[in-house]
Amino acid sequence: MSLRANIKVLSGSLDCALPATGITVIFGESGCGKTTLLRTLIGLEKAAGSIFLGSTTWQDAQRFITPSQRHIAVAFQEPRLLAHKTALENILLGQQNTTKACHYDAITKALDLDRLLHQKAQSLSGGEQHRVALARALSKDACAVFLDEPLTGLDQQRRKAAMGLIQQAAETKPVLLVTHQLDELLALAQYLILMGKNQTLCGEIDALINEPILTQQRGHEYSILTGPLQPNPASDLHAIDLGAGQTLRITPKIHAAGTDKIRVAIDARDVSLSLSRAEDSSIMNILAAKVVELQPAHEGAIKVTLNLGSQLLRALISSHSAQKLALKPGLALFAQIKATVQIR
Amino acid sequence: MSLRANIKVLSGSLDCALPATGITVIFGESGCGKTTLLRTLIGLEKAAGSIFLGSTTWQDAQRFITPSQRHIAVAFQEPRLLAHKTALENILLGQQNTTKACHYDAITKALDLDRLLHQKAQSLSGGEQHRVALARALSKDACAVFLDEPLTGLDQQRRKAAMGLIQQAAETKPVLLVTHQLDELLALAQYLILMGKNQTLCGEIDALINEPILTQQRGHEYSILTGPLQPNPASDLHAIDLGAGQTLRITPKIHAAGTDKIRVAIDARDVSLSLSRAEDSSIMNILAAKVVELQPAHEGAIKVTLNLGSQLLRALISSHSAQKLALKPGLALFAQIKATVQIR
Amino acid sequence: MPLPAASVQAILLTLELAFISTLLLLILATPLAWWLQKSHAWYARVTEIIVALPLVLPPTVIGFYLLIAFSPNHWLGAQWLAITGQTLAFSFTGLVLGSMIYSLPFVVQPLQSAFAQLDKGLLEMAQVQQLNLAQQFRHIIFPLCKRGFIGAAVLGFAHTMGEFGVVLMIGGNLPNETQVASIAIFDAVESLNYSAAHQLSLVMLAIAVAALLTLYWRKGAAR
Amino acid sequence: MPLPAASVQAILLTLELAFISTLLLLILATPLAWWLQKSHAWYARVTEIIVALPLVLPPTVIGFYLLIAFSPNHWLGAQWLAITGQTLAFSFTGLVLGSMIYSLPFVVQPLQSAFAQLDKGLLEMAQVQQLNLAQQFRHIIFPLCKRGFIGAAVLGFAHTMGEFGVVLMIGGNLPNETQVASIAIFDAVESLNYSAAHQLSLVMLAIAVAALLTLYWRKGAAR
Amino acid sequence: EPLRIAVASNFKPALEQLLPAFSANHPDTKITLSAGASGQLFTQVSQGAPFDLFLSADAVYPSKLHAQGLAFAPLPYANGRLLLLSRTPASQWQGAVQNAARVALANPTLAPYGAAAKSLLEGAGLWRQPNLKAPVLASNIAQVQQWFDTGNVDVAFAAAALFKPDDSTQVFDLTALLEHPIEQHLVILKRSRLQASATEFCDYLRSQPVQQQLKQLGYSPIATPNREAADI
Ligand SMILES: Nc1ncnc2c1ncn2[C@@H]1O[C@H](COP(=O)(O)OP(=O)(O)OP(=O)(O)O)[C@@H](O)[C@H]1O
Ligand SMILES: Nc1ncnc2c1ncn2[C@@H]1O[C@H](COP(=O)(O)OP(=O)(O)OP(=O)(O)O)[C@@H](O)[C@H]1O
Ligand code: MOO
Ligand SMILES: [Mg+2]
Ligand SMILES: [Mg+2]
Repeated sequence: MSLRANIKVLSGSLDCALPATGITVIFGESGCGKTTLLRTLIGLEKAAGSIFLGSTTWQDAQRFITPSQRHIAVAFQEPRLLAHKTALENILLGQQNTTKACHYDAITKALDLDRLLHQKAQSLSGGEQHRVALARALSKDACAVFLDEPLTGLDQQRRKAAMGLIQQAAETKPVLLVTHQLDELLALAQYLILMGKNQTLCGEIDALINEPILTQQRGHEYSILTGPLQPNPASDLHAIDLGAGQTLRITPKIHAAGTDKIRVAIDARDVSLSLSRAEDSSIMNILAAKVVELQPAHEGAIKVTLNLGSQLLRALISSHSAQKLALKPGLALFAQIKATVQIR
Repeated sequence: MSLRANIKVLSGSLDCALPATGITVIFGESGCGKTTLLRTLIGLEKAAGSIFLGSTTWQDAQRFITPSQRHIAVAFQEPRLLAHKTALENILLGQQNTTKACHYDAITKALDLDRLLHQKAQSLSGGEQHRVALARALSKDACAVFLDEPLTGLDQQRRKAAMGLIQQAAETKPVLLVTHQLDELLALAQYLILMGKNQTLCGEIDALINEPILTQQRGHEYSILTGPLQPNPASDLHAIDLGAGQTLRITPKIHAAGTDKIRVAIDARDVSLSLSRAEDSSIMNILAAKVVELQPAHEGAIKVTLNLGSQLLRALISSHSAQKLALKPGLALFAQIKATVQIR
Repeated sequence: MPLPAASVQAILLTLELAFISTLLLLILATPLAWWLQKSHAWYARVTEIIVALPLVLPPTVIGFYLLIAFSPNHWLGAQWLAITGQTLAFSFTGLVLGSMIYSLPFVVQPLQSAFAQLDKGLLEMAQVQQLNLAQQFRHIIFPLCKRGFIGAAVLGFAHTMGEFGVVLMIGGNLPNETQVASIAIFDAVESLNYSAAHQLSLVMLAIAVAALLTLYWRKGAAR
Repeated sequence: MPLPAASVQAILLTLELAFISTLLLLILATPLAWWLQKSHAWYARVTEIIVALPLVLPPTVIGFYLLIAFSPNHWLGAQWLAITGQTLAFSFTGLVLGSMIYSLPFVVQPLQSAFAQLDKGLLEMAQVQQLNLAQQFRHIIFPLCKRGFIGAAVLGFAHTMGEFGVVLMIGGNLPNETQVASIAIFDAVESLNYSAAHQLSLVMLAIAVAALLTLYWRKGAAR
Repeated sequence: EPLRIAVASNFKPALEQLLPAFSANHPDTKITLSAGASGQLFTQVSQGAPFDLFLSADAVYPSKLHAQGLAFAPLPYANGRLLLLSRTPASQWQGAVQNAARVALANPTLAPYGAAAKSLLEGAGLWRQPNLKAPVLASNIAQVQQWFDTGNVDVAFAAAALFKPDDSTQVFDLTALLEHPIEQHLVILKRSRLQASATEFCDYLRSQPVQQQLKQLGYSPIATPNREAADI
């Protein structure tokens, strides 16, 4: 059941058809209208346009069904807990109404809430409150899940656990998530809604990864490499066939069962260039490449576009190094890839 | 005026003397008691012990002065704005009481609040509210500043601007800041208070950078290299003399006027090893080193400790690479440093 | 000195009247206050003014109009007489009706105040969690507006207990029927029976202190 | 038909009494309610009960004890007589005093409720921002508890306007001094002077509607 | 069902004295008393208050009820006595009124004792005189006594029935000065379902022994006791 919306938003209009499963990340600077968009989709805010989930009409010119009829789960930007109730009571709030039994224990365990389940919400710390609110949303039986900055105030370990849970939820239904963190975006997003000052873009992550809205924020670009996974039973290093005889070795984090193709994002800053293949280096991924284009980036840095045969790779190096290596279009060299992020 | 505290906290006791200027970062997992510690220092929570700011007693066995007598600025974990007042009224709240005029305009400009100054606080977005609360704290005339996760909900650009402002504030008075983000910690911290389950540690960042409380969170270690800065007027790449004839080239972000020594943190994952010096590579910092020790880290990774002559450097590489390069203690090789973070 | 039976009767009658009126009022006022708080319609505003009228009208005005409405010459009184064979004036039912009109705004007002202060975010959350109205009331509205409900009940009860003008006009001082404590005390004082007046007053005082102690003890425990 | 001068007097007197009492009560009740809400001392609890007593005591009990206290045989009455040369009973001052005692809990209660619901986080923030008490009141307590203050004023005013029992016992029906509207209407009704009763009641009704319209119109504008 | 008696405030204490003897002979008749100013009780009766018997402080209200068809013929049951009580000594009642800090009387529009006092004051030219302090009006004659007893007024027009003599009070009996004596009448109400009991009670009240007893209770007996009883 995919979510389709065609509605007015702050910066104009949004017309998108989100994937039926998987995570859609809504990204944009503070105050650009992310929460407002989420609230409109939920039905807490009215905006002209239409919204459908699968064959169900949430909103169109004639009809408007209330949030409670949309059968959704939401984690608001603030925790919105009932202060006088315990964490568990907050998590279970309203769950007796749904037909399915609530399986909250795996979720509370993963979010490290077990110790706190019987503590009153008002005595929880800020991060604990956010985790309870997230647990409430994730344990609710719902057709779609909306999470507004669900990982704020969490430390790295809890963040990872929460990301795992969100990915699990996204296996069976669409999940929309607002975040300001690029690492979260890369780790989770399959589909993006990018909200800028004058426009709102949406589409697969591959298509939008180097949109100015994103690159302005992080200051550099990403490349996305894709290819079938070739498992190596002898090691946890598996290979991705990038075509043109090149392979990329990664330790896959997500065992994308069923999908043979895997996608990897590479930060342009994590690519270094070398004229010869360094055989005695600890860098594992060294790929033959040809310079396609050189572009000045911010002060003292040069963006280099490389051709790996059948795919493109971007590198960001100092202009000092570019000079030293005498880079120019057509030059054959080797790209050393320091780090990769597997994306969906 | 340095802040000295000797108080009971959740995990035992804390005895620290914070620097008179500069930023102290309080770090620890969600629910470990960071907010409680901050509230105790502010005087909103009572705990046994004593607290002094310079020669002023904030709390000891006999005395206890109220938060309003402590003459401090605080940004709480939640924005705590007056919903019925405008952003500007919130920022100026109580400032007529202080002798100095309030110079808020530079701060609101940097935090991109100018457009919102006359908007009612209740209609601000989550991140906007946090920024207003931060502006209120930073524009208040105070002897010490306490910031509880001040950068939550901010996008990268605003985060950077806010960090600049916080560093400015720290030039004249002690700033205490709670964060869960390692990049913020590295960029800001001069002094650390690390709160664990069973103990609370405090000290200079160099001494604590590889404490388990920190490394558990990020999964890898840092090295800190230090040396006098040797400016290069011809380029924005300056050199740091690491001793033993080695130099590290960086683009200094913080022009540490007056301090000749500069400190740089290097993520162990950002160090790759090579047996020969790659002269034709875009990697700028290649240092001669000797393997001191090999230790298995998490699955498939090896932690390598290197001697650069007079300083130590840590690298985290795959065990696969370690095998390939036949690493063993005493081996001479080259460390390629991909990224550096200048710290205080 | 044991309390005379008449005094006991008067006190019990007063408590009964205040209890029944307050209970009925809470049942009536809760949805009313909710609707008044939520609705933006003009007729909600008109209703608000009608509900608030007893606030600003002296009880004798209310008593006067009730007396007219209760009289068999008027529709209400005539209907009542036809159905029950009794006049509404000078009956306990009449007093309950009068008390309810008299005390309605004292119950609606604190509830409306409490509802206005309710965190809208939590109600949105409740909607998303698919709580029905009863569950919203039980889990959110009631616990968060508890002080409002206590206030409404206390003020409603107190105002009914203290009701004197209306009772004097439509009650008729009938022992065990409409002679509530306030009237009985007035009567005792008027009959120069100062010891009875003192006694009744002291009993009312004791009941008051006991009631308040219970209330505050519970409130303290809940803190 | 022009209103007789006596009726005009009665109405003006009623409004004056309610206005003065409410004003004094608000000044008195605000710090009192604040203290009652904040303090955990046992004597705060005792005070709380004393303040709440008029809630549960019929006005006639209050009137009775006031009558005794006001008499020159007692300390208060004697002092007053010595100082002013007048008795407290049958004087406007006496009525104001009686009204204040009678209505005190109706003003304290909504304020205390409102203060209890006040966000503690904001008060902490105010402390840190070094707001003094007056500023805290002006910027935080008053705006956030506005509904409580309105409620307190409305209920206090209304309860004083509706005061009848106390006035009946300590008033003495003196035109222009203690003959308030509720008493005048009572007298008119009891002496079967229905047209006078109607007239007075209608004027009170009109004033009530006008007052409420003003109040709600302003509230609507503030929404 | 009790026999509900509406009784003028001045007669309530007396009636309470007389009740035990009646109850001893009529154990089945339970009696409840509702006291108030005569005018107030009259209003309540005409509005449908469920009284069986109305004991007024004058003859006017009962005859009005009779004329309206709400009651049977009125019967006298006592003659009231009006006193002037003064805490400060005075040779004449007018002087006491003139020197008073506060004078109390019952509300003339509701209470016959108040009306009687008012007529005396008017006769003496003392009613609403600008140089005199306005008299305070009690809602019934009992409240006058109470105000006097508590010391809140120093001069009061009171009912003899309610006054207990003491040394510090100077008393003027004004009954003889009244143009219209206070003839207190009662009526049995036609709505009553206990007319037999009510009649029995009337007979008892108007009986010779009771009338003699009334002398000690502050009243003068009626002229022709218990003759018209059969007419009811
Ligand atoms: N009133 C209370 N009663 C019981 N436990 C409390 C109370 N207040 C705080 N705690 C507990 O104390 C611990 C520390 O809370 P604190 O708010 O200081 O955490 P924190 O380190 O700031 O966490 P976070 O990063 O989530 O904000 C938490 O586990 C919290 O549940
Ligand atoms: N009631 C309102 N009146 C006026 N402006 C409003 C109102 N509500 C929201 N806004 C403005 O709309 C913009 C979008 O708000 P929204 O909460 O959607 O932002 P956001 O993208 O979620 O930001 P953040 O990342 O800070 O949470 C903000 O600039 C906000 O000030
Ligand atoms: O007994 Mo009366 O009717 O108060 O004068
Ligand atoms: Mg938002
Ligand atoms: Mg915290």
